[in-house]
Amino acid sequence: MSGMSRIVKTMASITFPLTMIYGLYIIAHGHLTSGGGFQGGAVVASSCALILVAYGSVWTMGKIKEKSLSVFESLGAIGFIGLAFFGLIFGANYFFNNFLLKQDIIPFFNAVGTGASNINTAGIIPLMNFAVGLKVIVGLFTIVLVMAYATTKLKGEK
Amino acid sequence: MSIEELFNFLLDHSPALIVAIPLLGAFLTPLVGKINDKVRNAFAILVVAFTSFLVFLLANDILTNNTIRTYVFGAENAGSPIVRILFEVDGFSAYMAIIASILAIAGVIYAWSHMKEHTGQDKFYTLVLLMIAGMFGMILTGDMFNFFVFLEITSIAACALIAFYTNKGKAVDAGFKYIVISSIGALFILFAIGILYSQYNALNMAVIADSITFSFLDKIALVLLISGLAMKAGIVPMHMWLPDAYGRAPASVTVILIGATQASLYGLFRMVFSVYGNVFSSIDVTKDTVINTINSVNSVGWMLIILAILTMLIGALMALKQSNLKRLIAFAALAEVGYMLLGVGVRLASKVSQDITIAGETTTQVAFQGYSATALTGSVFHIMNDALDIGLLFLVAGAIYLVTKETSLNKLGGLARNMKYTTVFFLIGLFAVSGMPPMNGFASKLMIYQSTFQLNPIIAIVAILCSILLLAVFVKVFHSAFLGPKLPSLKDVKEAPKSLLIAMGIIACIIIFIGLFPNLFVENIVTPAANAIMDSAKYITAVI
Amino acid sequence: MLFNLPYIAVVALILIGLAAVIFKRNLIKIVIGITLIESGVNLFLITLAYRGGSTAPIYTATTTEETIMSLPVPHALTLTSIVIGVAVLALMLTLVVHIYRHYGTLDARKIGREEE
Amino acid sequence: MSIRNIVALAFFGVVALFLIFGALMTHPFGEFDEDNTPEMDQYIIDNTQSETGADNGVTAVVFDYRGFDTLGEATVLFTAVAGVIILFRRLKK
Repeated sequence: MSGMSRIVKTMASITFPLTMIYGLYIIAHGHLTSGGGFQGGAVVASSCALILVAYGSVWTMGKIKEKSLSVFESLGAIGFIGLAFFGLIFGANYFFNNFLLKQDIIPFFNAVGTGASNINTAGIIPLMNFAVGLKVIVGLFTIVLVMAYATTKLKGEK
Repeated sequence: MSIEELFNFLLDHSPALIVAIPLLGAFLTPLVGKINDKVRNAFAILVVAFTSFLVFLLANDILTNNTIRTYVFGAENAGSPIVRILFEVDGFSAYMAIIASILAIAGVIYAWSHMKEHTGQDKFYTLVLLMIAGMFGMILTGDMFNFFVFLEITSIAACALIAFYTNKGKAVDAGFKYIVISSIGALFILFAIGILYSQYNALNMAVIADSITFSFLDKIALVLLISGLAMKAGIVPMHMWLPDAYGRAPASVTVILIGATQASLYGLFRMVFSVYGNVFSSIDVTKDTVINTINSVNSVGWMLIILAILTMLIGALMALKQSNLKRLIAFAALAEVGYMLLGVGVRLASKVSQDITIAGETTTQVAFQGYSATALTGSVFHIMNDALDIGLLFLVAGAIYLVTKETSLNKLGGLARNMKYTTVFFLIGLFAVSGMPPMNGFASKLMIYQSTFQLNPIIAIVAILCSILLLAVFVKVFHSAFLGPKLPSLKDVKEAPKSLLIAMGIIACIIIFIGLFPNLFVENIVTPAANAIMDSAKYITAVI
Repeated sequence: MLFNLPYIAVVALILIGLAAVIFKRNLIKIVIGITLIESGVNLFLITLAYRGGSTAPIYTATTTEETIMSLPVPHALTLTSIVIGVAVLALMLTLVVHIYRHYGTLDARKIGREEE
Repeated sequence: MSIRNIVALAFFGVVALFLIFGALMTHPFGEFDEDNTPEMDQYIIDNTQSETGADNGVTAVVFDYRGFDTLGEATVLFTAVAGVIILFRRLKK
């Protein structure tokens, strides 16, 4: 897929940051409002896919390789399962334990929500939202990028 | 922390760790792969070996003490209506986990040399580890929806691995068939889970089993569950993916794929005997559902028997006319699935209600015929035998393909001269799969024949006939591939690489061990597993 | 039976999808059929969440004692099921691309029939 | 009409019958009576704030009560990415 016209490219560059911020907002407020890591990640990934469509897969592949994307995805997944493993060591010693909640040693996300939209609540849930968000952004974008690039007819190819 | 404390810690958390460690390994593999190929292969083997160690720790505890272990994710207890996901490991789960771990470790060791020439090995090992994790998840979980999620992990990873040889059209076609059938099966299962959730507002297997009333919606859910899992296990009307997938996948994947298929079969056992245990395995007359449903239990049993007979016949007959070695073994594998299903069918078909007069008072009694326990035990035992025998044969076929680049039987011959160890392993697999007396396959098939004969002699005769057919098929293969004059095109054939021999050796040793001491094995491992699956009340009370 | 209309819609979606999978020969149509079945199942799960007059299960400043909330578990199940659906779809389309490259056709009757 | 079509039609008909009966017999849309109270979900709604600290009940289920499902779900996506990459790999080194 080669790139589209200049108008599309310009509009995509303008829309890209807006969509991305919206998606990141959904990820960050996953434990307070509707949404979460998956939903926000899908929004951000769609903004990345917009860039891919506007500029073409060859250009995008030149900017970012799927190998480095794959590393990011692994990092997101390791962050998620790592948080689950931490539950074994801290807190009540159970896999997937919400060990950050209701303690005073680490002053992050330790409060209990009261419906007042306090972002500093819910223990490991916001952190897991971020890990899953990273994973979903990179994962969906990688799928779209690899499929687009592999089905592109390069120059000199039949 | 002393050694003993560490062991206890590992044992307490082993149900979670058995799934989590392969997952973590899979996530780390792309990063480890950046270092070096050998480091990555060793890392994968290490992860699987540690998981197997945990499995044996857990299985040892459960099978010797005959207990059920539960593990709740996230908190000490699951809450008063059970809201959290919990893993419930009984004897049967532990038994299946042992099988899965043997197959997994053989497959990963085998892949070291078998996959050497190919690109994309980082992702290959990632997917293999994911498939192993999914298999263990299916086996250990005690939650319906969690079962579905792991089923999907297994089938997606398996699909990508079946189509690994993307330069061959048939491999891609096999992968597509597999993903279509398995995703439709999985969606059936999900729909059934939705029906059960709408009725009982629960997702935990034990909770659903406790409150099941066998209403009309429950029957629909049962049919959907059985058909979905039968699709995934390759039982006859939906068997066409199985020979293709087994035959086209790399041999190291096929071994693990056998484990995945049997995990689906495990799901079938679990749904029928535990989730619907109040209907199918309870003999408690005070539960008024039991008496009324004996007819439907028997008809489900006969339905499964018919499917099993068809599976065996089609598998054995189709194996006769194959000229491709791997496809031939795949059809034999299909036939073996039939034997396992036959035991379940016989168990259900033999449930009776009888009026007994004791001291002038007539009471109604619900019971299973005495032979049905033998049938189920044989069926459970056969799961392990089939996994080992068919796995070994596939590994041999993969080794032959690796050194000769030939799959067609017409182009093979005289391999026994150059591939001595492989020949021995093939002979072991041949005798085992066709149920010859000194090997493990004989013991389990004998149990199935005995019990089936008491239910209906004709079925038993058909089953024996299929077994003889399989023997004939494999003797033909042995003759044409290993004996005879050396073909000129195969002059430079060497023995298979060491890692392949090690993997085949592990499985062959276990086969011979079971064949030599079947009673020891049946008493200590198989009988506790079969008793666990038959005792649905214990499964329920372990949670509630 | 008007009150069960959502379930009728679910069954209609599933049956349309199943018909496409069973009777169509084009691989892309089979893929679409599976996606339809999946949408039907997702719709079924999410209809189970509804309670008459309920709001989303989120505590806000306006939540009072009397607020009825819809059931949260089916939401989570549907979310999981949707993500799984995306994964399956991606893999199926990848395989369809490969099949088209090998055989030059998407007709299910013409693929996988060559001699080796 | 070939045998395959007849079998397919029969299969389709059976599934259709089952599903339609299932749809007609599910509890009425949005109504819960005494024998059909959603205990598990009510427990989650009542305790999401005190047990997990999250205001959003769905997120509490997704990441806390049924967190292991979400791990599986993330793994499914990871698997799909790995699968797509492995199927579109370069075949020659």
